[in-house]
Order: sequence, then structure tokens, then C-alpha cells
Amino acid sequence: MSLVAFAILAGLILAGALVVVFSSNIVRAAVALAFTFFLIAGLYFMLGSPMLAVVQFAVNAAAIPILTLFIIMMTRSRSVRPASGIFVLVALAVVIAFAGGLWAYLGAAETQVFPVSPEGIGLRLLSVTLFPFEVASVLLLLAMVGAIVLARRVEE
Amino acid sequence: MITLGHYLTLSAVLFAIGLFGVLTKRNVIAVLMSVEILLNAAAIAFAATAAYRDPLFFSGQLFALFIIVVAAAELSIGFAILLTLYRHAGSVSTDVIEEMRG
Amino acid sequence: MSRMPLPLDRHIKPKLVGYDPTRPRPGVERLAYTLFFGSLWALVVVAYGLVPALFRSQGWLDGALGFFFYAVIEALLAFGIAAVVALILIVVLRKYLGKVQERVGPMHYGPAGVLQTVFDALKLLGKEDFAPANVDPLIFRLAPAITFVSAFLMLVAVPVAGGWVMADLNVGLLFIVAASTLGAYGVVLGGLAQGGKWGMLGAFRAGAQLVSYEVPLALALLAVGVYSGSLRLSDIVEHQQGLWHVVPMFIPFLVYLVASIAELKSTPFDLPEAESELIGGFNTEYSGMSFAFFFLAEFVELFLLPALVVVLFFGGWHGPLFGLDPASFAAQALQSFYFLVKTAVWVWIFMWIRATLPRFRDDQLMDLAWKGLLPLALFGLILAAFLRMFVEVV
Amino acid sequence: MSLLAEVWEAVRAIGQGMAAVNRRVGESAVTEFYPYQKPEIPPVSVQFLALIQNEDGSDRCVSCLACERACPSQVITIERKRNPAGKGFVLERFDLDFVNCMHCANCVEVCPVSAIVTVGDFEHAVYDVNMLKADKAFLDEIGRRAQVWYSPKFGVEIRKPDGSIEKAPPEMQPGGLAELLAGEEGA
Repeated sequence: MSLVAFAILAGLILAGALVVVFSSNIVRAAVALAFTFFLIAGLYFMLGSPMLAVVQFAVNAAAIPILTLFIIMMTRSRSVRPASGIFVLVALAVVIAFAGGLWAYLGAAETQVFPVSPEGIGLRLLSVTLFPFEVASVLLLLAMVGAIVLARRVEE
Repeated sequence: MITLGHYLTLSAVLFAIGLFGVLTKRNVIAVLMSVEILLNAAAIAFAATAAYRDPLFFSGQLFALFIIVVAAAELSIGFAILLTLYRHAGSVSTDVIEEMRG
Repeated sequence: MSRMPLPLDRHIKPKLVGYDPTRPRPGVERLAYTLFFGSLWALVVVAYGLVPALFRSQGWLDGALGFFFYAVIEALLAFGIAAVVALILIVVLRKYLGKVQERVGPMHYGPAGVLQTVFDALKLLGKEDFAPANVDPLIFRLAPAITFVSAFLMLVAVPVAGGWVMADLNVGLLFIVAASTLGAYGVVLGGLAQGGKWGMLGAFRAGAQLVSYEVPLALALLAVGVYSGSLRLSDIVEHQQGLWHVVPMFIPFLVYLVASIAELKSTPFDLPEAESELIGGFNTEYSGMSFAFFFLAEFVELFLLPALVVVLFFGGWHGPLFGLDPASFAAQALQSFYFLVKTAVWVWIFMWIRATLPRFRDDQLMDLAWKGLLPLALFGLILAAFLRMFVEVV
Repeated sequence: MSLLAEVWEAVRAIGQGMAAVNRRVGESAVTEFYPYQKPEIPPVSVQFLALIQNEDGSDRCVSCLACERACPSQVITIERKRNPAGKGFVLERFDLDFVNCMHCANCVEVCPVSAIVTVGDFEHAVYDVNMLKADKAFLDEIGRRAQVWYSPKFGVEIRKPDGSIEKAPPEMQPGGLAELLAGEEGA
């Protein structure tokens, strides 16, 4: 039963990702990206971590594609044309990655999922991983300041 | 039953798709979107591994959170650079970046 | 020979259908609003109380099929609640704005105009759902659906009484932030897909406004989460048993109020759909059912954001229970009644603000979000943490 | 300190505005329900043109062509013939094209006998632009229906219930009310 759900979810995720990569209409690609990330949030729910799922939903599925759409509007780009020369290389990379995935499939056969509560993640985040947490917050601040400085129109 | 291998396979295939996008796209916006797919594929792998193998510390899930944070920061900086590029060259194709060399 | 008809044939008066639209009838209006409220309450009692109780008592929830039917019925009922809320709020808002502006509002359909929305809905159903020639049809059709779904998702997480909630998420607060961010999609995509100037400008303004105001909104919600020690909405309501959050959390309350009006795209912040400048902005090219979905979503949000004010700051369903056992059905029905009454008061205040304030300029809008609300929200967050420590110690 | 003062000022202003809005809710509306309730129009206002006939049914118009000449849009067409019974002319045709008429009432100004007048008649919207060409029968009909009309020469006239026409009382005349009031003040 849950395998069927997983199969449907995974199929839709892959379909969305393929649309992102192959669509020539960039607005559709951005919408497909949002759709893919939304479904990945569903995947995190299945992994027993609603906290991660909702953060994925709020940041990756909602905020980032909106930003992308905004940039698409600002730069007035509508269509994407793919490059031609490096398809062989790419196909090779795909095959390698797929083989790696199959190997991972054979190697990992655990079936027991351990759910995680938001409290657990919060406590863990602020105790053991406090240093990375602070680094991440500084990173976000730097990104914010950097983005503002870069995108600001220089006044003559 | 779903095993860890299912998630890892999905993650690998997603990573391959994202890699394909990064390598073949010429529009920088499309490249950044493909990079987002790459990061999410990695986050799925981390979160799945943590959920199956790390019941006490779930470090992988924390790592997935950090990946989301880094992705947001990367994207905001990337778009700011893109906007400057667009103002400078009037286009968002990677060809423009190549021409800026030297 | 003149073809101009003689005046005698010309003074057409529409036939009166059993009532006189020229006569204001406050009694009928009051009765109608009471009936509206009563029907909404009845629907809420059925959706949140009777149907789950029936399924639980019969043991149908154990099987997969029973759970499936339960989910379908609950989804239909939630849609019914959303539709009824929108039908009621549209006519109430139009009547209220009319009264404020010394007009009478809609008067012709139903006694004193109380059935106006039904006829509006019938008209929109009958209209052709027209798409301009150069739009992307997929995106164009997707946008209203996304807008409606985002409003609908928020409805799922709102608790109306003790134990009466459709999905009691343990991350409900974050879920609401996420769902309201999703609403920006519909607006941006709708403006982007139609390819016209008005839609484009509306999409720009909507994107900037909604993303900016999302930040103080989320921080205000987080302050409440920190103070009450849980992200679950029903826990937050339980935490207000003694003292409503509006007293200790007054600063986050103010931030939430302003930011939620901005999320609603209601009048002081209605730049994305400014009718006088942008011809409706993102919904300029929409007609028929697509437009109805935008409209429906707007009015469902006009219900849900005040409902969240009540849940987070005004004690949710708390009220005098007259000695009833809080777990009993009657007590829960009474609690949902309190909740709806408080929500109705807040909806009225939102309408009042909408009727009063003039529109911002867009640089003032951004100034308010980033220079005014964001520091205030951060201050509120720190204050919440200190208050939490104080409460823990005492 | 000035920030606090500004914030206080904003809060006070918003509160004042909202209180003012709330006071409005109880007051009665000023709406007129148009097809059922007609607005009160002063008789001296250029609204619609009509031809007035005498009490015995004869035309007031003496076919002097003054209005035809005065019309800036040239929408009036008059055909006349010699009066077989006596001197003067009789009207054969009086066409007025309301498509191009701009309701300047120059014709009313120049009419020596107050045959063409302005009446407070509305509701002449039609679906077909060709229907806006009026003839004498139409203008006469509007004149017969009118209870009150105005021309500069005779002032406001009213039709009594028995069909007789007479000059309206001075308070209905243009400026009549002002004159009356001035007279009272003088006395």
C-alpha cells in the first residue's frame, strides 16, 4: 500500500523534474519545479519528519520558485534553447548516476522508519549543532546583504 | 515495504536529471533551477538515510535543513548576480558570461 | 416619418417581484445575517462534529475504504464551508461598504438584496470562460486553482473547538505560513500568463508585496509559537486558557494584523489589484469560473485570516461553558459558536479597516514592511522568548 | 521621541478616521432608486427640446426659421408654406436630429414666440442610433406631455390640470426665489 503511494509520488517527482529540464517554456519549468519540490515535501512526510516537510514546503516549494518567477519576469526571458554538443557526456553522467542508484538500492534494505518530532529537531539543532546553526544564520545574513548590494542600482 | 534503497534510487535519478539540466542549459535561470534539483536530491538522500539508520541523532535531517538554508542563500545571491548581468548585457544566456572573459 | 419611439412607450419600470427594493428593511437584513451565521454554524457542527463522531462510533475509520470515504466527505464539507463563507461575506461586505458610503448596496435580488451573491455566482457560471489569444493556457488555468487551493489548505489546519479540527498538525503554525505563501503563486502566475500590461504590473506588485509581508507574518507567528511552547494550533489555543495572548503578545499581534491585511490584498495594501490604476491587476483578463475562483479565494481568506487572529491571540474557542463537560458534544458545539462569533467580530474589523483607509504608495508599502514591521516583529520574538523564560521560572 | 510622536499621530488619525466611518453606518442612505424614484429637476435646465402648441391645438411656431439659422450643429430642418387663410406661414415639417444635437438651447434662446422650449424630460435612450431622428409629431407629443417648461421669452410656464397654459408663479421662475427673498429683506 505505502509502496504504491511511494511509487506514485516518485513517478510524479521524476516527471516534474524532467519537465523542468526539458521544457522549452521557462515559466512552465518554474511551475514544474514548484510542483516537484511540493511532492518532495510529501516524501519527507513519509519519512516521518513533518518539520522537514513543512520547511521544504515553505522555503523550497513556495518561496524559491516565486523568486524564480520574479526573476523570469524581470529579465523578460520566456523560452530556453538547450545546447547540443555535450549530450554524449551528459548521457554518460546519467548512466553512471543511475548505476550508482541501483547499487545503493541493492546495498540498503532497511525497512524501519524512525519518525522525528519537531521538538527533537529543535532541541538537537540548538544543542549539538549549535555552531553550524550560527554559521548558517551568518550565511543567511551575508546572503541578504550581498544580494541587496549586488542588485542595487548604483546611483549616478 | 519501502526500503532505504528506494529513496536512494530516487535521489540518484533526480540527481542525474538535475545534472543533465546543469550541463545542457544555456539560460542561467534554468541552470539555477537545475542546481536546485541537485540540492534537493542530496537532501532526500540525507533525510532518508537519517530516517532509516539514525534514530537517535537524525543528523541527516538536520543536514537536509542546512541544505535548504544554503540553497536559499545560493539562490538569492545567484539571482542578484543574474540581475546585475542582465542590466549589464541585456541577456541571461551563459554565452554572455563567456564573452566577459579577459 | 420619425422612428423615434414616443415617450409613452419608453418609461419602463422593471416589474416588482413581491418586494420593493426602494424600501430599506433593516429587520429583514438582520434576520438574514442571523440565518447566514446559523447556517454556517450548522455546517461547521456537521463537518467537525457529527460526521467524525458518526464514523468513529461505527468503527468505519479502521478500514482503508472507510477512511477514504471519510476523507472524501470531509473534503466536500470543507469545500461547502468555504463556499458558504464566500457567499455570505461577499454580500455582507457589499452591504457594509454601501452603508459606510451612504449607499444601500445591492437591493434587488432577494428581500433587501440578501441573495445577491447567489445570482452573481449563477451569472459567473453562465459566462464564457474566455482566454485571450496569446496566453499560455496551462498556466492561465492553473493560477486560479492554486490561489483557491492555498486558501483551502489554511482552512484545514484551523481548529474551531476542543478536538474539532480537520488536520491537527504538530507543525500547524509553519504549515499556515507555507500555505499562505502558496497564495502568491496564483497571483504571480495569473499576472504572468495573461501577457498584458496590467497583469504584469499586478504580478510584480503582488510578488513583491506578498513575499515582503510574509517575513513579518512568519516572525509574528513564530513569536506566538515561542511563547506558547508549541507549533500545534490547538495547543496554542489551550495555552490561552487563563490569559488571551493579545495581552502578553501585543506587539506580534499588531504585526500580524498589518501583515495579514497585506496578505489579504485588502484596501490599504491593495496595490496588486488596484482597480483605479491596474483594472484589477492580475485578474484583468479572467472571466467566468476562473474569475470566480479568484474571488472565492479572496473571501475565504477574508474569513481565515481573522479566524487565525482569533486562534492565535483571542483565545480561540474559549468562553464560558456554563458547567458543561469540555469533552461533551454540547460543550464543543458551544465552543465552536464562540469561535465563530469572535471570528465574525474580527471579520467586521477587517471590513471596517478596508472601508476606512486609503491606498499606500508602493515605496511606502516596502518601507513599512522592511523598516517598520520587521524590526518590530524581531523585537516581539525576543520579547516572547523572555516572557517564556519568565513564565517557566515562575 | 519624535518617532513616538509620529506613531501616536498615526494611531490617532487612523482612529479618528475609523470612528468617522463607523458613525456613517447608522445614517440613512441618499440613494435614489432610479426607475421607481425620479430625481427632482429644476425647470430651468437644458434637458430636452419640445414644441409647444396653444390650448386650441394650433402650433405656436410661426415658421420664422430663426432656430434653423441659429443652430450651430445644423440639426433643425424646417419646411413651411404660405398660410392660405391669412398672412404668415404654416409649418409643414420640423425635423430635429438628436444624433448631432448638443443641447446648447440656442434655438430656445432665439425663438420669438417660445414655440421650442426645454422640458425636464429624460429617458430618451434608444438602442438604434437611427431612431434618434425626431419629427414634428414626436416633438409635439413631448410638448403635450410636459407639465412645466422654460423659454427665455416667457419664463417658466405650467400646464394646469384643465389644459390651460399660464405663467408659473414667481417662486418657480429663474431667480424668482432669490428675488422674493431679496424683496422680503428689503421690506
